Amino acid sequence: MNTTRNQPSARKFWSWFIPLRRDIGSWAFALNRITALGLTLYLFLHLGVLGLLAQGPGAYDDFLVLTENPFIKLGEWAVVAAAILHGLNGIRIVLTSFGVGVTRQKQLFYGFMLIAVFVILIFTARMY
Amino acid sequence: MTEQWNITLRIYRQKENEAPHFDNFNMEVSPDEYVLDAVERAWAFHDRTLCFRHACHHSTCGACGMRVNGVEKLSCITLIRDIAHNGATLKVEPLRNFPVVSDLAVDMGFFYRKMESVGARAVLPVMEAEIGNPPAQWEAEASQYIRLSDCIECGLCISACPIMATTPEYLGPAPLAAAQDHGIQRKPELLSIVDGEDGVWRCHSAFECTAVCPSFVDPARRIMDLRKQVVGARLSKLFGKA
Amino acid sequence: MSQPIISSSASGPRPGENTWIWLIKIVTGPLLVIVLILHFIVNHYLGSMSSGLMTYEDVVKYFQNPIIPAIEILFLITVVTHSLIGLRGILLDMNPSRTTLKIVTWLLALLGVSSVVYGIWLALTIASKGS
Amino acid sequence: MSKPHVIVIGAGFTGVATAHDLALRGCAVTVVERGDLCHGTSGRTHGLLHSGGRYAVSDKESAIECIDENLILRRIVPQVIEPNGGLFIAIEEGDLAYAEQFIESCEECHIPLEELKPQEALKLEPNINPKVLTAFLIPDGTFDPLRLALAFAGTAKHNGARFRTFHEVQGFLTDGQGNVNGVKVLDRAANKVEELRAEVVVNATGAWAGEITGMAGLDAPVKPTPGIMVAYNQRFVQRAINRLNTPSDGDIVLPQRRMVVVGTTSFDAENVDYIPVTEEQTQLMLERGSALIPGIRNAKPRGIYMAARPLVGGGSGRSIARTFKCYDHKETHNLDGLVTITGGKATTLRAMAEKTTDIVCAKVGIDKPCVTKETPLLSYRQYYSSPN
Repeated sequence: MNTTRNQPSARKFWSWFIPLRRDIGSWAFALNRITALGLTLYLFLHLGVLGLLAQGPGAYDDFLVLTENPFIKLGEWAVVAAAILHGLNGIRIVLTSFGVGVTRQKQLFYGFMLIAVFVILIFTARMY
Repeated sequence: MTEQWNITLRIYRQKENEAPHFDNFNMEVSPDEYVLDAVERAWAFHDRTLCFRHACHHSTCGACGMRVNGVEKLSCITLIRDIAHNGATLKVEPLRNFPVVSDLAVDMGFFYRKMESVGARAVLPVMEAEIGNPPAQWEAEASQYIRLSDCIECGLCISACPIMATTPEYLGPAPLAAAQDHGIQRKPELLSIVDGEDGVWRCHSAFECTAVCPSFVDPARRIMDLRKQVVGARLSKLFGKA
Repeated sequence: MSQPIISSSASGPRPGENTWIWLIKIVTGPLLVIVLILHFIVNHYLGSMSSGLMTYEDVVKYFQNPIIPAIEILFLITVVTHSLIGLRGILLDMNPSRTTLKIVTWLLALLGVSSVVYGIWLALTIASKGS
Repeated sequence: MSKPHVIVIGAGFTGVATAHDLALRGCAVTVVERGDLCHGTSGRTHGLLHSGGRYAVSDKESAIECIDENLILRRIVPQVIEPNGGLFIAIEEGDLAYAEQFIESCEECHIPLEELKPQEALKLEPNINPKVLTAFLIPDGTFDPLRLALAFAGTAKHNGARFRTFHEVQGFLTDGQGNVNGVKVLDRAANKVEELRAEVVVNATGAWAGEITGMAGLDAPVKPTPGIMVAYNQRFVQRAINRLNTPSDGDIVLPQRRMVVVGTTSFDAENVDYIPVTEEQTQLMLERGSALIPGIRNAKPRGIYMAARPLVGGGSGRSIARTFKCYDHKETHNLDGLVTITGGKATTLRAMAEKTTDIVCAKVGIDKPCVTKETPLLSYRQYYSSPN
């Protein structure tokens, strides 16, 4: 009997990343993880950048000029979007983890995603 | 004569010494037949070395779990009409996360041992099968479906769960649901089994198990309820009311 | 009766996760949402620049009221705790060995503590810049 | 003296029960099965733990056997049985005529019986046909087919039996004087042919018994008689509901987990490997099922399948009970080393195994009595816990 193939293994760690043909729950799970990784990366970048404040006005204000660069702006937009998506999905997880709406988790997800898109649009309008 | 469809069964094949490959079986089926009937005909008339597991043919034994077009299905109750059309191809693969014995037959050993480790109840006489301590707010009409003694140990949730794919240590949806059916109050020894890295805290709410469960067990809801029980137990232990 | 085998690891359940780690993550989550909204309104809405960002003077002036550094530090502690516990959960899915997990946990804790200390130092230096 | 090696062909109910009894009495057992457990008829039974009521009038001998075995199975493997009882209900005047002889026969076969007035029956089972005229409560039960086999197989494995699933017998090995002393098997999982030697080979392949004895140039008195069963997606009743009349098509509805299963028909079939489901028989089950339980009319089928019963036809051979036939080919065809067991019902699997093991033990010189009546079986999951 061949017992190695098809077995669980850490190599399959990335299996959560491509929820092809899976249900909406897996997409929410993948979305939650991607946004989480992005936000954590941003968190430490953000802390690094704020360090410039300690060096006095020059360094920090020069950096602010950078934020006009369209790529940085797009990056910031992505961070805002990620925060909104992750936050709302996180609330869905908290609710379902305490049994609230656990039988209607799909509707919860759609509802929150609708709100997320709406808020992101406001921010996009605000930023551009 | 009933309506006839021509479909192609694209079945995962793997013998001990050969590399896995797919074989195509062109079958003439009636859309009101089940996927398992088509697989059994492929064995009976086309290729006698095709290995697959089946027994009851009416979703009470849990032997015939397979992945059909990438989604976990109980092949004995999956109507061809529901998942295919005339001329379609059905890709049939064994369940994920189980060692493959050969072709579509997998070794369910480690899963049954996990069910045994939480003392999952098998078949239950109706008189004794009070609904395992359901949380208060389950709606009445749904509760008549939610009876864990319906868990037929088919392994679909184990195959569908994204976390199960990363480690064989994780208890998995069905065993956790079985632990919830007992309840921590009634079987306190379960607390140490489920409250750990391989227990309830490993579930990341993908809800795939409930999506594929053919017996209305709703393991995801039960894992969430089990979490509350574990938190309750830990808090009461902390404040000494245990 | 047959001998129940709990999990294939003979040492019984592995203590990688427990109720408290999960509770902290679950509590800091919603807390974060509230504090994040506050942070957004204050830092990225009321700033003097056209895009709403705050210049150096804005930040220093804003930090004069001692409540602000306190909120920002609280926010930092919550977000660092939440994100690092979450990151550890993701790393856990790579099924690390016990020793690797212990090292990872300590590294993450170190990263967390040092970020918070750095944050506190930063907030205080900014606040001192104003006096 | 090392343990005598016995090969059992077939891991259906009879095969696993025989393996269990052989292992208990000190034989080294290898079960050879071309599929997995319950690959053939055993899996596709509707799961009735017979009380014998159905056969009390027409076949007292097998009725007595059923009630005895029913009570034994409840003792030795309770974990796979729902001992919810059963009802024989009369719906039309014609059924009442049958009641008289039904009561007599049940008493004769010591099958406990209790007549209920219609309201009492409807109180117990509100979903049965409201036009019920009278009802009899009898000790029917239901079992989970695969897990019943797993319980026997797991206990046998625990006692040393080895299971070779996905091994298909292709022929017998003989010792030159025409006596069988082993089998040639194709390991389907590895695509390799192997030869297994043994003192005795037991052919426990039910409806396929003829196919296996054919490999030794003999025929077997088994007449495969398939029947249809239809499962519906609601559990209307908690007990087995039988039609109070002479046995006929579609005269039983059984609860199985969250469903009811309506059975069955019987017709002849040649190729037993695959029996197609026919529309007429499905329709017949719907009519007969809804006569007993009207709610079935608007329930959805959840599984429709055929199972080939191994009914024993005429033919030679010492028949223990008309229901199943177990004989040593040495006596019937002067061919040593092969014992065939076929026929019978799921409920009588332990008794069939006892008779078969008695014959095998006589051949290999073991005179231990059968103890399976009092030996409780281990958890069915034991099959997956022990290594071999």
